[in-house]
Amino acid sequence: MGNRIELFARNDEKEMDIAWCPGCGNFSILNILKAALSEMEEITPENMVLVSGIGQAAKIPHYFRTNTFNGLHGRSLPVAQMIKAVNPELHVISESGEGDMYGEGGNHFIHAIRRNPDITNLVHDNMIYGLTKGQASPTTQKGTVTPVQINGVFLEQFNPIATAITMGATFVARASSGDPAQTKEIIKKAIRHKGYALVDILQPCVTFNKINTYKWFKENSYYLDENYNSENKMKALEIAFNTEKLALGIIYKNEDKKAFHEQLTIYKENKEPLFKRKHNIKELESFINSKI
Amino acid sequence: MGNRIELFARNDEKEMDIAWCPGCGNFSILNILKAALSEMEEITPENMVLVSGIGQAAKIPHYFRTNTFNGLHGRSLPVAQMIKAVNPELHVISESGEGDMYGEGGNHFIHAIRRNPDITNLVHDNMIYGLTKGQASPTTQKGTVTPVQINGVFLEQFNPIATAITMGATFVARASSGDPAQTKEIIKKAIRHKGYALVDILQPCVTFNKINTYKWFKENSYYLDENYNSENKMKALEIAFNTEKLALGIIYKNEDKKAFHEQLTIYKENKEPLFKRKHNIKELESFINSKI
Amino acid sequence: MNKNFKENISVVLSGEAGQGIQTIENLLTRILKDDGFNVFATKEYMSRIRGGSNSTEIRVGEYAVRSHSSNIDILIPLTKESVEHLKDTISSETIIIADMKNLKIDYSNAVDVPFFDIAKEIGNRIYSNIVAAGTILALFSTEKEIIYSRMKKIFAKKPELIDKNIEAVNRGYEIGEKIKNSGIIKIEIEKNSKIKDNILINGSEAVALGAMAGGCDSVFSYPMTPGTGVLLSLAQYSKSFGILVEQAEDEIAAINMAIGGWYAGARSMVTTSGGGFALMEEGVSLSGMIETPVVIHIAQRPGPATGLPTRTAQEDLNLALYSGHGEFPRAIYAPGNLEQALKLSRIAFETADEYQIPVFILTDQYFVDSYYNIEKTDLSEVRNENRITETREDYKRYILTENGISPRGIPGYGKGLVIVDSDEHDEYGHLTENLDIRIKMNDKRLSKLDLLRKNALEPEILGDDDYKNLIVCWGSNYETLKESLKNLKNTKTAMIHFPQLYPLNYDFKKYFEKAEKIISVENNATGQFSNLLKLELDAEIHERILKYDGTPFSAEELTERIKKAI
Amino acid sequence: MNKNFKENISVVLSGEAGQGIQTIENLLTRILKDDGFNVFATKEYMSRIRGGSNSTEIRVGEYAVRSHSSNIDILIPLTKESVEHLKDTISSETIIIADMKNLKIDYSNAVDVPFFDIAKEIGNRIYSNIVAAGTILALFSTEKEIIYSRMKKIFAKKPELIDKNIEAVNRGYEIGEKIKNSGIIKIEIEKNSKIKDNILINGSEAVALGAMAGGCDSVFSYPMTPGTGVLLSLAQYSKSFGILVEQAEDEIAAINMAIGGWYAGARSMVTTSGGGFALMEEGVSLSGMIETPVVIHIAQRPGPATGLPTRTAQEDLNLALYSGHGEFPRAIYAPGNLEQALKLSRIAFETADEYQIPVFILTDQYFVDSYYNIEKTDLSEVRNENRITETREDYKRYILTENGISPRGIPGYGKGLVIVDSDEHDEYGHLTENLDIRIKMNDKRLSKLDLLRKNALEPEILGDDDYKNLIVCWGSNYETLKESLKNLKNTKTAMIHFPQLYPLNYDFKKYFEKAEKIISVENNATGQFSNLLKLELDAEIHERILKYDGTPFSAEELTERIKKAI
Ligand SMILES: Cc1ncc(C[n+]2csc(CCOP(=O)(O)OP(=O)(O)O)c2C)c(N)n1
Ligand SMILES: Cc1ncc(C[n+]2csc(CCOP(=O)(O)OP(=O)(O)O)c2C)c(N)n1
Ligand code: SF4
Ligand code: SF4
Ligand SMILES: [Mg+2]
Ligand SMILES: [Mg+2]
Repeated sequence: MGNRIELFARNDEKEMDIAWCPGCGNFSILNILKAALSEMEEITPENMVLVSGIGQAAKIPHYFRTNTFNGLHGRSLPVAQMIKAVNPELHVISESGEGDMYGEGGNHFIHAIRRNPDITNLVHDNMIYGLTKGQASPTTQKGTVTPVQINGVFLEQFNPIATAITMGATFVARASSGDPAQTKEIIKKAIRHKGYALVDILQPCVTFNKINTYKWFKENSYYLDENYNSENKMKALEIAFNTEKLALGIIYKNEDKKAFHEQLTIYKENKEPLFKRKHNIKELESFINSKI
Repeated sequence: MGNRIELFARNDEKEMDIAWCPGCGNFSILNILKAALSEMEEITPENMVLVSGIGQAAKIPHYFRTNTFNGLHGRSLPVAQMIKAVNPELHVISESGEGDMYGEGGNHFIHAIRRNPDITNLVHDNMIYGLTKGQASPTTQKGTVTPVQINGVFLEQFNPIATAITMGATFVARASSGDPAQTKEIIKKAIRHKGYALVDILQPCVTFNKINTYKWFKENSYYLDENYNSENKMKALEIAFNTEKLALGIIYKNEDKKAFHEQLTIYKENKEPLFKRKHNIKELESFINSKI
Repeated sequence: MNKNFKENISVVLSGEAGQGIQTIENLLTRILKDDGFNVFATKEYMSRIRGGSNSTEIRVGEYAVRSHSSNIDILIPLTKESVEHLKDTISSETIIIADMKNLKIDYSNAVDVPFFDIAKEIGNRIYSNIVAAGTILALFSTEKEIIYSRMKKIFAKKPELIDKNIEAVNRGYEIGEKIKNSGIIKIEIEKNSKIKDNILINGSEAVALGAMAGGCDSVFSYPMTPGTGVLLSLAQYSKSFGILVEQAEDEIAAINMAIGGWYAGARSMVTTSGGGFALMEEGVSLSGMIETPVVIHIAQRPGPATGLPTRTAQEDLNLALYSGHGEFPRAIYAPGNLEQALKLSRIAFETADEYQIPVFILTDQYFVDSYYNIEKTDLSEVRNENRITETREDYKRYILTENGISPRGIPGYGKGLVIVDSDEHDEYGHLTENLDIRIKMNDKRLSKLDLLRKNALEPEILGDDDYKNLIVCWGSNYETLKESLKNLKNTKTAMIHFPQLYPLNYDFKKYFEKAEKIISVENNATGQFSNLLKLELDAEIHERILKYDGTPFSAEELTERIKKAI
Repeated sequence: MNKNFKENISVVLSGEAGQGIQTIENLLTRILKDDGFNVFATKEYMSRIRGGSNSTEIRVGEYAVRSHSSNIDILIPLTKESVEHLKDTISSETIIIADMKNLKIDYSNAVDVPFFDIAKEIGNRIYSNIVAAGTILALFSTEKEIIYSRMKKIFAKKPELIDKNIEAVNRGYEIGEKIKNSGIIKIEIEKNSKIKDNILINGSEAVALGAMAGGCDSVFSYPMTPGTGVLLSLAQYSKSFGILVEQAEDEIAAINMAIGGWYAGARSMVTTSGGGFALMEEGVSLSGMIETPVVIHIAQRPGPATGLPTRTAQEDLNLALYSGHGEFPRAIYAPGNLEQALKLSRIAFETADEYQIPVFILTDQYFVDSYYNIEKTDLSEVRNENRITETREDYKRYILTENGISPRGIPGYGKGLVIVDSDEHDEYGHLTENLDIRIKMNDKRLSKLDLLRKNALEPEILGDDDYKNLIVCWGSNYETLKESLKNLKNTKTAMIHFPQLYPLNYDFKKYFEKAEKIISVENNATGQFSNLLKLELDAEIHERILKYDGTPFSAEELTERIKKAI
């Protein structure tokens, strides 16, 4: 198994010039994801796609060896959903920063969940816009002063966990880049979940977020109890709304819902991905010519 | 008071050619809103603005006598928020269909709430796209067959009430176009609320929605108890998640939060709307010339 | 007021939204076609679901009639307001057949038929439209069997309605026969039995079916008039053909979904109108950058902003042409008739696939909502080609090649990895800030334009080979201009129609160099295509015939304006 | 290798993101300006927060130096990689002053200064940049008092840092004096004491301050490099001036907020880059339709899609020009230097207000990130005009007038009601489907273009009055071309720069008619402005000098390319 981690390493990994700041939480998430995937025999670089938007977090696919769709800021979810829908044989991970996913991409976030696509949504939540140099993101804490929010943020902090549960998400978790072991397990479960899975990953931005540091995250989070029943929606919401102490782990789960592609009629009789299907031109011709 | 209703009637009301189908719930909402406003002495056609998007519901300002901003599909909230922000003396109502507000406008919906602007958001929720002839909207019930969703809708129904509460809305209500008396009172309270107020108004579309009819709405809704405590968020959410029976009334309320414009530094010392302020060009000149 | 109609006739039905104008449009065109007539139907309607004034124009001819006429031979109004609404097009020659008493219409050239009373006798006022249809069919001497058999097909899903409707048609037919026998209206248009085997579709259907011939297997769209027609058609056809039809939460999602679809091996399209497309522009640029194809159908309507949502225009050529930030190639097709729509929508997919670029199909409300009969289609030449490549281990998505096209792999097909990036990237697809590579990649992308240009579809020239006057048009004005040209009977005049608007082959200059006077015809206020011709082919347009009131040109109107311009 | 610098010198500092290159840029330019030198600074950086290779070029001159030079006189690298990164611009003439040992650089023309060791002696490696600054200042013979007084200002908010930094500067200064005395580098550029009173700002600041002079009281924006600079500047100035600064959830919200702001009487702008702007196009069309002004600043960068986020380009002229569906007028300004930015941003607001249209300010990364000294500004002529009207009872927002402009009321000011509608509308602003009104309203809106055209800002012509060769440019190429023209010393050659790109007065044709050879200079691959000149003024551009690798032209490079082209 140990060897499989190499699978996900770029050939030129040594020369690879990573654009992240030393000490950034993104490094840890990169390693955790590689480790998680290396422990999942069913996944290979060839049968998965890493879809991202734009931002510091969204650069992650470039430090990976796998199929990559590094698209537009805020737009990874529409892309990821339909990659899965047209080829359900692929494992699809949509990964970006919280600004990308909940800010610019907010409308896709809420409506993607309603579809319950069988994709994994990893969000590097550093509570700041990193790449554009430190403006407030939807999850920035109240009071944070930035070069734009010069008197401090006063907008209500966006709550991704509560929002996802409210939208009907079937797997909602929070993890921390500071804890590779447990985060890896959470990510593995998220990937194996049949349906939409959100993992909001707390990630320190050592350059622009001087409030939510490694220490802060450590002091302000806790793991859910082993016996915690993640199937109780109202309980999960209550936990989600507690922003004094951030719960880590799988906060909500629902295994009873069909995934988007499972509901599509194109797969009722034929399980093949669309690219393998031949169009029957003769049949189409008769169809057109029957429109008399 | 009775006379004030005339205030909000267009001079050419008689000749006015209303584009709605006979029997449509929109008529009732139009009348209710006029009645509500006529009972609020502080409001005149001149000191209020009705902002709408595009759709059947969004045509409402044209049947009204007041300041009107009939903008783009899905974009009434950004407009409404900033009208209020640059001139807090105006009463601002943002009104449209649920497709407009929760579909195309979904990202504005969630982020506007985070600002808590002092505007009233009225949503005509007919659970269908009316103007474009009957496709599914975010609130369309599962199973509904439409010309696009030919095998029936299977996406999770969007829950505006629960979403608004989750986002931190300070006034969240549901009303019914079928009950003018109570809906009028709810709308009045929403308008008087200092902060963001959502009223999701159940509205039958007699042409395209054959499921959620007048009768269906009547049978599937109930009023909250007189003693209901609307300040308990978790309780409110529980009620919101009950989609078997739709609760009517003020489901959640929080009076403790400042409105967006009240937090702006531009109004710290000077309460005047922006348009009344003179720019001090001399001061600006010295400021520029101090950048040595 | 006795009138004889020989070559063709135009019958207009008008009323409110909700009065079933569309039902009779459907009924009459199909039955008349079954009976061997060439038919054409176009509607104009208001942006509302009920009320207002809408109308359907049905033209019936011995020869193909394929364009809007401003001449009404027979008008059947179902409301008084709709007569008012059409007042500018009613001439002294127009015969009105109406329930004069009930509608309280006062008009000299009228045939009074109590449609509403008859309908009420049958059981409901709503049958009045069917009664009227019966009347018209009698005037055309269409046999009852033909009528019944088509009606049975149309009402197949609602068999409980058939009896009353047949009764209504019969009652109308009786009256029509009386009118015919009285000699007031005499229709002597030749029938052609071959026409009954023609197919009868509208522009939306033609675009959808053409797309399917191009392999379209998925459509992502947010509803917007008049672009929705294609979505509805594909949804309907998806029953028989495996098509993934998904309504997106907004237009931005739609185009990103389609690009995601293509990336993973599907052939996807979006369909919308100008305002919805305006939201897709960042996505167009993405397609350009990552060289992942996408097909975009824009059905134009008058703007700016919401404009006139149910009317027609050709105002969004520039929007498509210059959409998306940065510089990258694209192709734009604009069908002139249904045959072209079938063909160009297919070609759009092929071009998108071959060149790995965004490709546009530009139509308009008039085009997508117009029906007429066309010959059966022949797809035997269509190759079911899919240019995706099975990747090898060291696959480079953006390998530099001579013509700028790199073999396109998809994830999960082959041993390689498919890496695409919206940032500037190297041959593998990885982000780079190496400025030399930037230049190479930008050149690579733009160089595809040369090939596209070389292979641009030829414009079609009609009329005098030895022309002095050349009239240029694009899109739906094709058939109208063709009819005008016939009316004009002016030698030394030809028309040129461009099925592909961009890019153009520089060779096409020759068509303009020959002309002494060049006149353009466009449904917009600024002459967008005329400007493009200047840029692309140095063509100097001497006169621009423009119309931007939301309605299409009629052949008559265009004839007059051309006469003035020549 | 002894070198004497007379008129001007270029000093380049390079290193990783995070090494404080920007701090020395700020320090050096300000101190040298205080000392009476003309200064110019421009940076190029990678799309990352730390690491990589960035550089700042500082030019110092007796006369104004205002453009990028590809010539490095002195290079001070703080990493080895950054020398590699700049290898193409390092010439045999370049002197490198560096900590050769620590950086392990091997270069003949080098002066070895142990910056890092000194910094460590002071207490931290991070002081090395300040030590280097001290060395440079000594070469310019800048008096210590001038240095200290500026440093105190810069570190005013962090007084605890001042001592160490002054120590660092002093240590560097000592070494600089030694170098100077050794005669290796001798700088003999004249100082001018008047320059110390000049203001020193960059393009972002100039756009922001100009906007404020135009009455800008609110800005709505979603961050996007390089458009964010204007947002940050306005946020910073909002402390002293009442400006509403709101970060929107996305670009669509931003432009709708700005339009909402204008509707209610504020003067709002948005600032973004191409990709963000692509999302605003529906909003632009809304502004055009409801005749509610909006000011849009686009700082261009290379596309398509994400492209090269921190580099420069002029690729989005077409995007702005043809943005939005439907047809409506707009104006586009593109400042050529900081003085123009101050002026044109103000005029953008005035034009938006007067014509009630969307107005663009087009800049680019190179422009917004470049600093230089300019004379103090004089706003005494600026009228604080607000053209909003106090409405009367029967106020008609879209009353038809001769020039197409209807007096603009706002809600809550006057007795009337202000009704605006994105649908086609009547004079009151109410939705209509009356096609006659449609034509009138479309004509009304488009007719404003005539007036805009008539009042278009004159282009600026520099060089030989009696020119045969005319070189056209726009935006930030102004100063570069000006310097090239000087280098060129070619008579019969002139340059023309357009501060307003659209619309153009047809009179401007005269400038082109006179020329025998017309050459254009643009930072894009297709010549977007050249095409516009063909459309607007029938100008035939004979040769296009284009650059699209993400970096600006240098004066030297441009000179060479012009020489070849003439
Ligand atoms: C349409 C568009 N708008 C804005 C941007 C600029 N932009 C790039 S990344 C980013 C925010 C990044 O924040 P986040 O998603 O939290 O990622 P992080 O950098 O913090 O990892 C923004 C605003 C863009 N690339 N595209
Ligand atoms: C950008 C854009 N996309 C799509 C449309 C087309 N459109 C107009 S109204 C509408 C939906 C209306 O539904 P809803 O908001 O629920 O209002 P209703 O008609 O049901 O009252 C749509 C999709 C548009 N006008 N603009
Ligand atoms: S800016 Fe913040 S998020 Fe980005 S790499 Fe640096 S530390 Fe990480
Ligand atoms: S379509 Fe539906 S919502 Fe629209 S007016 Fe008719 S009944 Fe009302
Ligand atoms: Mg972030
Ligand atoms: Mg609706």
